[in-house]
Amino acid sequence: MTRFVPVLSVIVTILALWYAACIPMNVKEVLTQAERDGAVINPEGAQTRRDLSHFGLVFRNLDHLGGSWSQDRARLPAPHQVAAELWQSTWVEETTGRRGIVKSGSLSNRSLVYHGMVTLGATFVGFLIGAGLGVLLAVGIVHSRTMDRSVMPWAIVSQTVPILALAPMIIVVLYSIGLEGLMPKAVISAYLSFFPVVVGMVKGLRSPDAMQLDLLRTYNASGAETFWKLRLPASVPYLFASLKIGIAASLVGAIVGELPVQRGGLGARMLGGSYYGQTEQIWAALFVAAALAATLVWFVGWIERRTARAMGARP
Amino acid sequence: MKTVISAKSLDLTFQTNDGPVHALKGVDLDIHKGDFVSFIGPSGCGKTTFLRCIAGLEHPTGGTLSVNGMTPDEARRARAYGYVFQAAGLYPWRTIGGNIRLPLEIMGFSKAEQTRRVAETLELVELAGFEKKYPWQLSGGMQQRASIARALAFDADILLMDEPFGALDEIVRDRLNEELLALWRRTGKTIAFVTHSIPEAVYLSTRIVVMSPRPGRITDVIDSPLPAERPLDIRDEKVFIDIAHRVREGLRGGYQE
Amino acid sequence: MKTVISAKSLDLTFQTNDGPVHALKGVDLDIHKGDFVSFIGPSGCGKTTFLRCIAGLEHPTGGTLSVNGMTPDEARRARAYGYVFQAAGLYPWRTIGGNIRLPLEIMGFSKAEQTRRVAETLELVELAGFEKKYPWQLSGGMQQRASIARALAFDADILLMDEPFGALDEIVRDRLNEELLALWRRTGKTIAFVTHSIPEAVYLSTRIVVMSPRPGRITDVIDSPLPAERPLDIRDEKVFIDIAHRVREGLRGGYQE
Amino acid sequence: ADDVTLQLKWVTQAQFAGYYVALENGFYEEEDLNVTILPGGPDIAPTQVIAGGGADVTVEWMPAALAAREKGLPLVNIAQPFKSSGMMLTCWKDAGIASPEDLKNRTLGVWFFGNEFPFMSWMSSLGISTDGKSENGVEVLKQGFNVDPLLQRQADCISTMTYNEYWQVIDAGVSPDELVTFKYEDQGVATLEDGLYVLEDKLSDPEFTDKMARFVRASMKGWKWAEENPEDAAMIVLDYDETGAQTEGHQIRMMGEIAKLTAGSNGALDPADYERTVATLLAGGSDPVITAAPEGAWTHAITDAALN
Amino acid sequence: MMLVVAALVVWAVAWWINSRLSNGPSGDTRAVRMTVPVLFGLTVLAVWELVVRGLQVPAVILPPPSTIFTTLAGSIPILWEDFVQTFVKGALSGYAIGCGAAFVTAILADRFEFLRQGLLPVGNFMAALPIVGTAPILVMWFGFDWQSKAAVVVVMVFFPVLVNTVSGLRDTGAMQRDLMHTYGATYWQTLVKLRLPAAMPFIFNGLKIATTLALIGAIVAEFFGSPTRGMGFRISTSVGQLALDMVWAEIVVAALAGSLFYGAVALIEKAVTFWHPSQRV
Ligand SMILES: Nc1ncnc2c1ncn2[C@@H]1O[C@H](COP(=O)(O)OP(=O)(O)OP(=O)(O)O)[C@@H](O)[C@H]1O
Ligand SMILES: Nc1ncnc2c1ncn2[C@@H]1O[C@H](COP(=O)(O)OP(=O)(O)OP(=O)(O)O)[C@@H](O)[C@H]1O
Ligand SMILES: Cc1ncc(C[n+]2csc(CCO)c2C)c(N)n1
Ligand SMILES: [Mg+2]
Ligand SMILES: [Mg+2]
Repeated sequence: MTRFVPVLSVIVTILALWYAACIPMNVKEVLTQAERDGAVINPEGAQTRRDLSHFGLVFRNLDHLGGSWSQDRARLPAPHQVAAELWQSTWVEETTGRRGIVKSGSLSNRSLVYHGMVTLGATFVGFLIGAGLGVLLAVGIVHSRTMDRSVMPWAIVSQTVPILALAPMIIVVLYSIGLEGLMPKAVISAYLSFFPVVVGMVKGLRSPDAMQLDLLRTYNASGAETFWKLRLPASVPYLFASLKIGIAASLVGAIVGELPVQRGGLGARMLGGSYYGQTEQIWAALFVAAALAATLVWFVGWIERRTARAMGARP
Repeated sequence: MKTVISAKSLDLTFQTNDGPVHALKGVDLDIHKGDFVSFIGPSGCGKTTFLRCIAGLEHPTGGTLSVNGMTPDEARRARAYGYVFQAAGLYPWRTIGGNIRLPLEIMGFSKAEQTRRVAETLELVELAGFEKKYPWQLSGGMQQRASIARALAFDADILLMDEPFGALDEIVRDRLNEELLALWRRTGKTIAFVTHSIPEAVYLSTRIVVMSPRPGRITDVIDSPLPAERPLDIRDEKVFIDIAHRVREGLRGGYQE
Repeated sequence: MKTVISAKSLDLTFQTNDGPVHALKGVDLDIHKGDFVSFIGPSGCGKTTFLRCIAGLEHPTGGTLSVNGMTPDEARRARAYGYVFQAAGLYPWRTIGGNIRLPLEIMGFSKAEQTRRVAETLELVELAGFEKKYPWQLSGGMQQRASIARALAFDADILLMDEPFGALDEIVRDRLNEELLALWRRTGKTIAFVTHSIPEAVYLSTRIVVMSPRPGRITDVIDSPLPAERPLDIRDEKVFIDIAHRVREGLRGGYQE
Repeated sequence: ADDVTLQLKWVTQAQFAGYYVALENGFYEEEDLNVTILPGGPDIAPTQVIAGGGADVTVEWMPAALAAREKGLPLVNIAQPFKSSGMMLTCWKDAGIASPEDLKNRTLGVWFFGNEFPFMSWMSSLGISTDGKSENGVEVLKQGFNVDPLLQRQADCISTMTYNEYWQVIDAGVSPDELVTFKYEDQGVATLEDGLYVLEDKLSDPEFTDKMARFVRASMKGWKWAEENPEDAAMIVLDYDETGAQTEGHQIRMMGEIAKLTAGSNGALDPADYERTVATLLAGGSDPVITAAPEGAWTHAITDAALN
Repeated sequence: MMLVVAALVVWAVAWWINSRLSNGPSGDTRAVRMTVPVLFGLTVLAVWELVVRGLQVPAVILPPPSTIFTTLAGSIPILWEDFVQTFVKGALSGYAIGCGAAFVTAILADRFEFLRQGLLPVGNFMAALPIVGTAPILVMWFGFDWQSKAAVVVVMVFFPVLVNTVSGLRDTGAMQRDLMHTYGATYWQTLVKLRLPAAMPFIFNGLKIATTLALIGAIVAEFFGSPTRGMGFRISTSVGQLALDMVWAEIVVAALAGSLFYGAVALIEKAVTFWHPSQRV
């Protein structure tokens, strides 16, 4: 609660800056529109204004800036335009839209609720695959020197491959083995999330100190017992820290996977917005994505707290 | 008296980047059944290393070492001893009871037997009622007692203790020393105990082994004339102070060479 | 004799989630110039808190406290004292010399003066030649000496030391105790020293302050009849043992209440 | 029923109305076909999908298909529902552009990803280099997915389709007389657009050719239905659009424009159009799209079977 | 089929050699530490080559490594031009600006408690933004050339570096801060002499994460509009032309550049945080 005031002030400041920024950002289109409507703009003609500075134009035409916050295809839509779009494409669309859940019984493909669910599905599947793979790989790396030596460096290199740029190709390759729909997105999502999990889990499985390991040796415990009774529980905090990074990465992967295949999801929505110059739509989808990411991370954190409590951690 | 641990000209050399480190050199020592032997010596003189050799956690590079007539590794596999480390080192995700149960699970005791032994050892270290608590809910001294309970639970004849009370304050330490002595008298276990504190060594032991470093070796072995029954006040008595003096001289000798 | 530190019915209460903690309650104490005062008491009795109050790192909630006739905060800003913490706490990215130079840089000594003082204090703590080494290249004892040198470098009249030798082994501790005493005799500084060890307190101090917890208060102040010149062997003498006994009784009293 | 997977060149929109109409109205079902339509999107190469076996038949532009053929992927045109090209270059009039000659020393937005071939051919036929602004050259931008570069004047001209991007410019408040357009058809460099392509080796399988014949027949029935009922066709497309990004007005208008391009095609490829496309592509100057006239890049076998 | 079997055999043999090497007596020497991953990489390439040829995977789906290397060697000038455009102009400049801005912001947030309490939650929320979504917007704002790529990189690297730096600056022990307090040190003295050095391991953690993000960001941004050069442009255009060998050649360059970039930052880290236990083995 003590954070409330600072957070609020920062948000208010950002909003104020945002409104202010709309004016120079949109000035050229606003003036062109005003000119089409008959106003006299200084200097005349969009072509002559092309290379002039935005601020210069603002100060020369202070009387004609009325449209700055209500442009149709704004370079930077005003906050309330984005808010209106958010409201429109969630509540209003679902309650009153022709395809909304109220009229059609299923979520509307024009609503961010629907697209959020689509993305979420791919995120979850990708995350499960990625995290599972990450954990398995980590177990292998911790238990086999050969794997540690040979796989670990390449796991790092794998992250420098611009997978996001390859998404369309990967999708096509997966088509060729009969995977389409959710799976290609999930694969990209898994690729992005496995690495943080491997790194965190390797760290975690190696976190027991020599003394804790020696203790089990004095009991003559087997490798499996050491794993289940010591390494695994000790790795839990590390695991959750990396799962949080991993699930956020999964979401990015799912969204990227949705860009090339225009079949729904927040990624498709963002691209659709870009395709038709509807910047509010991009911004609205972006905010939903960020909120989704925050929720997912919070959710993992919630499970973490539950697990920690079950494992007797200090509250 | 039966010899439980027997070391003959034991050597141990670590190969490090800066060349070999002679952690132990020509160590000869016999520990008999029911002995309470303390090891004292400056940092790095090989006390821990010697204990780890006995426990089969480190392998000597020369000489012979037998535990109950077996090699240390065989003894480890036969679960011949309990080991108490300097820090309590309880697993934070297990309750006190769960921590004590850990070796029992690994050694395959039955569920009923586990429960019985946990209750019993908790009683022994005066922690009955704390079974369901987590380590952080206990004070440092109580945690240390729990870690001793963990080493006692499977009732090995030998207890190896590496500075178990190093992290505690003097008063708590005094209390635990008293309790450890009582336990030892009651159970007749053989105990090898590493410490940095001269009064602690003198107060607890039937024999005090003074070591010196570079290379780690035994410089003095002092048999204590103190009776088995030792109130804490014994530390202000002449005989106690004399032994302490001798230990201190031995230690200083080790440093000056 | 001039009173350097003067506490009158000092109170300090921490507000915590579990309610208030009375770390200090009604503490009265005068420390004179050239005194070597040790504070001893069970864990949590407020020793550290008292030292921190003197250093202006903690603010009393009641009573008055003056250092050199100023408030502790003014004294801190006048750089009236050097503080030595329990752990050496050297900055790992600075060499030993660089660590000792740190307070000098902050207090704006000239480059030449810095160099002179670093060399001088290194000499004083017998670390000459280690100026260019990094902390991890030194043993624990050497690090602790470097941290003392750091507190000495700017030559404050008062030294506040919070269990500076807590982490060291007995022998090294003995040596550092001897050296600290010699330094104190040579410089005539006023020293406030927190420890857990009864022999250490008795060996070093002109006065021993015994404290007890919940709420933290002074239960006994013992003036030491020992001479300023104290060989280590003095610890085996009757008068030493008597004082130690009195301290131990005082401590035990604090626990039992 | 026989399974057929169709890969589209771009997202679900009225450009592909014929196929969606055939699906929705059961024309495919009547032919005992079970058709799956995979929408495309930015950076999905239909040729790559079909090469990997992810689709049986794909909608592709002929330049890209012929280029793929030269790369060793033997695509064959089995039907050509689009008779004319809808591609054009849209420019600002106030930038001083009136004729193709005025393009020199300008910045032009071009679609890449296999769609740049007609543009490159055109430039080389005009003798304009594409290596940067100069007396006799243009600066080429890889244009994104929208018309912003023109609206914000980052480019003087951009590529548009008569049925889509052009109208987005208009919808942004620009009046048609602020713009100058160069249709590739009018410049004599038009290349064939949306045709149906399959892999050559599959055509030796009579079962497959029969399936394709039925597919083409049903698809053309869909196209003709769409031409006659543009509004209903647009609504069908809207129903299949999973992204919810398309709007009614835009799709109805697009259907109207598309109808102009499909008019005059019964589905069979006109060899004259094919020859003209090849000639345009071969004229690509120093860096031609294809280096030799392809052999067997089209067949009438399917349309003959379908239309008789 | 023979080739596929050969691939399996190669894999098994190489794995056997690697386990012998790394578990053998000289398993800890520098030479073995280098050899094992290299051998593993070569094995992967060999298996790839054999499987692609054995199963006759079309070259427009996955070309064999041999083809990729031929193309790579034959297209050095193009690859270099693309590398300069995307990496040097886009990624590096964006990286420098983004990390610099994050650093300054972190200091400000650290200086003013109010700012930190307000900025960090909002910052965490912003960091959760899938930055790829901002690429079309930034291309619209900053034009088609490298500036917009740099802008995407700035946005991508800003938050990881900010969050790491802020937590690094707060990581000093209470005792170390008390020490400075007893010297009566000013805020800036404490910052320069204690908190910045102590924060270095954290800061470098952020800087290392940012290296991979920078390259990816610059490449992805090119998908939303670019001049006719750049690694992202080439990848996308080459896929369209089914020139998969070129695509893979660019990927090799990207991985190489990314790894070297990461390695360079790691080297600087080693030099700057030489004192940290993690660097002392
Ligand atoms: N694994 C190891 N590798 C190399 N040297 C080692 C290893 N373990 C211990 N040593 C060295 O062996 C010597 C003896 O170490 P040991 O831990 O037995 O000393 P100690 O008497 O227990 O000291 P302390 O009182 O500080 O615990 C030391 O010099 C130490 O540095
Ligand atoms: N910042 C704080 N907030 C709340 N309580 C505190 C704080 N600092 C100390 N205390 C409490 O004040 C009491 C005195 O603490 P202090 O550290 O002075 O004890 P001490 O005598 O130095 O103990 P030790 O010997 O363990 O160092 C303890 O009960 C402690 O828990
Ligand atoms: C990345 C990419 N950019 C442009 C096109 C060109 N294109 C081909 S068909 C079509 C639909 C017209 O509205 C468009 C835009 C593409 N296929 N992929
Ligand atoms: Mg030891
Ligand atoms: Mg304290």
